[in-house]
Amino acid sequence: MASVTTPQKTASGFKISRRWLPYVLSLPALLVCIGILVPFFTAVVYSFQRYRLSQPWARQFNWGENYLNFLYDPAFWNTLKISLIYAGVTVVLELALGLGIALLLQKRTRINNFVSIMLLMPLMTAPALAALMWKLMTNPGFGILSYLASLVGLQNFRWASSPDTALLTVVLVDIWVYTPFIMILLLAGLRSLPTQPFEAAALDGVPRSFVFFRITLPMLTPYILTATLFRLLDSIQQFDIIYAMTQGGPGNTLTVFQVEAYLNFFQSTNVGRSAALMIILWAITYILSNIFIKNWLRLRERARGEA
Amino acid sequence: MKSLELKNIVKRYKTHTVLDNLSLTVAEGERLVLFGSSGAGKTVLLRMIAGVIEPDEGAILIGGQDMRDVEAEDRGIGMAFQNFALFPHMSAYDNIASPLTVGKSSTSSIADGVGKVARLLKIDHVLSHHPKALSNGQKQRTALARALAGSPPLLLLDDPLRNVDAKLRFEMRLELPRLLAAQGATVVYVTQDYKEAMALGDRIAVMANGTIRQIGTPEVIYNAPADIEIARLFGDPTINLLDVTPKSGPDGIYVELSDVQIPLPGMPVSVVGKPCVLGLRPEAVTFTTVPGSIPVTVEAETPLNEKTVTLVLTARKREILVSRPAGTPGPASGAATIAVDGSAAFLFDKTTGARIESMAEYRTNGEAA
Amino acid sequence: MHEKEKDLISAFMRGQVDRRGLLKGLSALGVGLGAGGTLLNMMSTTALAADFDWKKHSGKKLKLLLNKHPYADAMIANLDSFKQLTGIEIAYDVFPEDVYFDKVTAALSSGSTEYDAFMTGAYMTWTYGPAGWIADLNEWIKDPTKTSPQYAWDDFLPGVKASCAWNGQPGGALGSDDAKQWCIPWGYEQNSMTYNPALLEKVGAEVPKNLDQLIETAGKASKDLGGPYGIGVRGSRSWATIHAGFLSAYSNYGQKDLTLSDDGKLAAAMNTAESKAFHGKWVQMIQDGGPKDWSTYTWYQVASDMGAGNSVMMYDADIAGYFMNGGDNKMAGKLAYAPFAANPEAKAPTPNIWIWSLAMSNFSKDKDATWYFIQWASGAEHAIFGATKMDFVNPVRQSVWKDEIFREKLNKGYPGYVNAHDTSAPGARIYFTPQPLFFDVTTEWAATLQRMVNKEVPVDEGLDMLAESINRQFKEAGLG
Amino acid sequence: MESTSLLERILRGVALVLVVVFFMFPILWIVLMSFQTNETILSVPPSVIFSPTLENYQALITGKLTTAAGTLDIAFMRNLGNSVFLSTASVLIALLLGVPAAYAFARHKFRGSEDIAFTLLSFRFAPPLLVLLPLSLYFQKLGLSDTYFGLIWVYQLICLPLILWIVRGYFEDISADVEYAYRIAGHSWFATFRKIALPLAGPGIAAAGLLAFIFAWNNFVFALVLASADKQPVTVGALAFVTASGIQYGQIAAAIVLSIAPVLALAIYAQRYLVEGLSLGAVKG
Repeated sequence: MASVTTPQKTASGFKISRRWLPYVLSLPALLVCIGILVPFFTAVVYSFQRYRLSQPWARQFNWGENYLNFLYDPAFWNTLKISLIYAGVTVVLELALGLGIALLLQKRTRINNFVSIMLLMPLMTAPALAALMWKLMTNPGFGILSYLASLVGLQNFRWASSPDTALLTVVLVDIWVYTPFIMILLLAGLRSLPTQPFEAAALDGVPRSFVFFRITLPMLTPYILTATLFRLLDSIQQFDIIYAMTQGGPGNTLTVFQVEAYLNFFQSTNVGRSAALMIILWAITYILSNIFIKNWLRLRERARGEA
Repeated sequence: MKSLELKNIVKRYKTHTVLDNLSLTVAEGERLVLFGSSGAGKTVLLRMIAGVIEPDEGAILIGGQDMRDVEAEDRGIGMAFQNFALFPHMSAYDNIASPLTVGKSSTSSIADGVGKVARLLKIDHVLSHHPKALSNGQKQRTALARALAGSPPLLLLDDPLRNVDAKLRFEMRLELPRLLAAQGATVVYVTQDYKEAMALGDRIAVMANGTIRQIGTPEVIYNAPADIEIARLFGDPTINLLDVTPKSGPDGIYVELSDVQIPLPGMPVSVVGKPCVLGLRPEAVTFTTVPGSIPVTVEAETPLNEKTVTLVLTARKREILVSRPAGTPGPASGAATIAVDGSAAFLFDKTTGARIESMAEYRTNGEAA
Repeated sequence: MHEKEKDLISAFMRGQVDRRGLLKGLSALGVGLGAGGTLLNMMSTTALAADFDWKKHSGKKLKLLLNKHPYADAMIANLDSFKQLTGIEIAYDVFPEDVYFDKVTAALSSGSTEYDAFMTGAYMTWTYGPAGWIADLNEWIKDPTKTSPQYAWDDFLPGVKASCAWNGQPGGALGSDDAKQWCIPWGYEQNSMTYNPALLEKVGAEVPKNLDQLIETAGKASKDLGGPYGIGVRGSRSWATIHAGFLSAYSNYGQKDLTLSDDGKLAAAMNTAESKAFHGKWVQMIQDGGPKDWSTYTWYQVASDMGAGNSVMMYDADIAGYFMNGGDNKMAGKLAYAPFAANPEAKAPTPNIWIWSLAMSNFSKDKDATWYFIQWASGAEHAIFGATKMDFVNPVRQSVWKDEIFREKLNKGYPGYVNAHDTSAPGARIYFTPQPLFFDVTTEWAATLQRMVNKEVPVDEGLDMLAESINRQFKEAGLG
Repeated sequence: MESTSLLERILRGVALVLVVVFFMFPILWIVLMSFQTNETILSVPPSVIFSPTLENYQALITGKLTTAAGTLDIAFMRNLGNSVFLSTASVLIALLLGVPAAYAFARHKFRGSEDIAFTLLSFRFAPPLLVLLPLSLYFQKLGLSDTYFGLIWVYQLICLPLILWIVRGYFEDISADVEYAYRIAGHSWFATFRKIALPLAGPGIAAAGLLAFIFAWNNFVFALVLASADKQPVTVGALAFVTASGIQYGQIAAAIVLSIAPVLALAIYAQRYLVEGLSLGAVKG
């Protein structure tokens, strides 16, 4: 008979008390992140100061003044409005489009798999570079899209340079870059759904719209929620695409939070206002992510419970 | 083989107490069955012994040695899981070999060890398969083989037959005692199936709500259940439970069913007038034509393999199950009469649920104490 | 080296022979033009070394932060002679212009000691100076032990030099007596007219002489040509949109961006009746004859269109026109230049200027050595090298503009360029009021302009709103 | 689902073609552009007939850019190298730190573990500019400015929470019993982690790593603010073709193509993990 192990003998030299193990394992990651917390608090302090790099002598705590000023600052309300619109529009459109494409590609055929890999290409393109690409394509002189638009009668379609179409244009780029992200999430979701309910429904001759709304959608909810969370939080912080396309213009059409804060810091060197804007943005994302994650954890628990 | 001793184990999850001051001793080489419905705390207890869950209070001693601060890998335990818990990325061979690869065993000695236990469990032909290519039965055997491979002095089996089909369960129920005997290990076996418990256990510990309600040999558990709950858990079909109030007569204590007196020999006088529950195993009820028996109406008849179970209704619409060996005659419908063996009946206190001991038992137990 | 050649070059160094005479003499001696230039460079290096201890900081290392720009390229091409002269090692980082100033701000605001000197514009020093990030260079310029006698600080174009000096008081006049020299001009741009004679001829128009003519010509060109548009100006949401053609024309009407009251308070001045009239015209010009996506236009788009023959005129940096007339541009060699005074009643053009300058980081670990570099890079020798051998236009030294070879090079390939420059030069300076909120004011101004061009807001109303907003910001910042 | 009419199949086909055109056309166009000279690019109307040239790629790879203002040195290949190095190193370190932490969060519900996990995740959603600017000050004081080390640290802001969150989900989905079984068989927690948990979570870890790599690769502002020119990634490097002497459209296009290529190659190589793993992981996480 094989040896009976004794309490003293261990299989490997690695031995950490069970009580401390989780802390030991997570500590390095925590330390790395805590290093990043310090500048975060510094930023909070800045946001309570009148602080312009170009007027160092005037730097002082003004407490909530930066925030209070926002109340009657139309530029701020415009920023808030445009950020929310941008996030809302992109997420809704990308979700609808992503779901549609995922449904098209649901079957595991060779073509579908190939197409789904191809569709990932935009996601591989850095948003800053994607914006550059679209800028080239929408150039009114040699841009292919402008040319195509002129062929269908839109002679003076001005893309990102007109306030009427600037939002549309950056949203288009955002859709181009990020719809594949949602598509791939939902595709995996669809493909991992159990087949029985669908077979049963097909046998019973249940109408397909009913199947879609009563079976597919509910079962896909955790995936949709995850996709929405990731996209919403990224989208409300959009910077690369908008900054590269229009730098927030034309006019104040696209001065979303990060663009406004960036310009505030780098051009106006108004550190206080820039920090206050960021803190507000952070608060919005924190609240949103909290709501989403709580809901989603609950959903997941339920899914596990059923399984 | 090693003895196992649990002393005053307490485990709480948040406010819920899972194990409540539980103590238990398993002798060297003994096969103890932990029996109870799900949620009774069996699995938690087993994992605690294995060392993957820590008790909040109390001590676990294996071979007399306190297991506090002894990690799972050092406890010298073999364990089979209800869900098999096979390593999905390893072949059956590697699964079984896993307890043997600790330390510096040679490849050939590992192969010997695996081969031996695989032959014992008749899975030597599927050793190269990965778990997903195994049938449920093969998985179960692989899991058992893995638990046995290291020849652990203490074997923990967590309801290993739960997830296999009836036929296989039946086979294994016959085969396991032999296997376990061959191992010569101390065994703690968890199950929810009373037949398994009866077939495999030297002793059975019945658990409910984090405590051990009764511990004893299978015969004791069946023939002298500590309370209604245990009586109901053991036996198929389940025991008939009828509300009664014992009375005292010239021939001693009796209860009435449909105005027929059923004597309960040896019952203490103290039960008279107390609301009680009469426990009648279906085998203790027989169809009879003797006058003065209880008139009933046959509601339904269910032939099982080796017996026939009949549901009858008394005049007061009380349901009673009657069991008779298959092939023996009995009414299939209509009116009939039944007789009850009062000496095989249990009497339970309705308020506490505890079985009321007969005078004889009381005396022996009293002496023992 | 032959004695005769040496003598000749020494004579040049002493100022007895002009450059053309020198090269003529050299070629007579059998030295080719290219070799002559190299020789000249070598000799200048030797000559420079003669009167001043250039080797004082030999062995030290400096690092520069540079914008991707022909000036930087020209300097890098000539770095070897600096090393020879001083023995100082130079390392440099070049960043694309899109992100260059953000990088400068990031480096300086963090107090980075990495860079000793960097390229900047005068406007930026209005932030950097008060923030304490850059050194007042007067300390070195005026110290004969640190500045070579050959440096000739007086040689710099006065308007350009003054535009880089500011006393740090919000609204304080540029180049005042108490001004600090925040940076040394290196190369500069006048905003004037570049045009495409062939296209203009097609339209059948003359080069416009004032804004009204420009509006008409540009509008006509856009309409008639069916492809190329009339006039290229910048339009992105940035200070740069205001600073180029726009402010040059605006100033020509005698308008100001801000006013400074006697008690030192700043107030917006762009909502006067004259200003509103001017804005109206400017907006009309863009609507009738500007590029379709004007509001994304930076100097690159304005210039690219010119070079590709997609626009008839541009009212922007003269040097942008210069570059578009060379290289592999479609219109290379086909462009021409003219001075432009927007106001028919104005006597001369008043181009607002952009000055690429060199500034010294206050965090530099060796400022004296850094000054050696700045001194060399802004010195006459390097300016001549850059202007004649590289595309270092426009030089900021009067002596270079007098250089015959340089003038001839320009006159030959760039018709009207020198004339446009010389005509405009007396009025060329920065017309902005220096103050800490420069970028806030100009960015918002550009945004307002965009809204007017897009007809989101009428000109009058837009300017009133702009002035109101700017005044509020001044109050918030304690300046108004 | 099985009975699809002909009409439906046609409609599906058309929809699929439209989708492919919308998402692929820009890439195709940029690839075409990268083989054209500035002159052909700027011709109106745009044309697909041109004689292809390799000079854009040649310029990028040799580092010599010929413009109106003469020949310039460009550091695009260096930018590309930086991107590869920064992204790879950041992801490796994030895996090294994040996977054990994810394991701890998944397996050991210790006091406050949920809160810590959420806080870590919320870093993923913090506006990067918020911390970046004060960070540049601290980096200056700590001597981390303009070091690869400092950059990789900041890149953890992108990589670590992502890996932590996704991989945690994978670990949670491994039955705890499987790990218990291995430990009870006599193996230490570390051996169990190595032999059981890691291989079983493998696809998820690969997917998370891949995703983190993409995000790191696409990053733009971190290096710009914190490092000097010799440490800039391609996203900044591609802007270098906007020069005072004109925009080098052909080279921009070639630069974009070259900067997408490595990630794409990686994605195609690891597509199995990407399509199934990545998406499952994100949901499970």
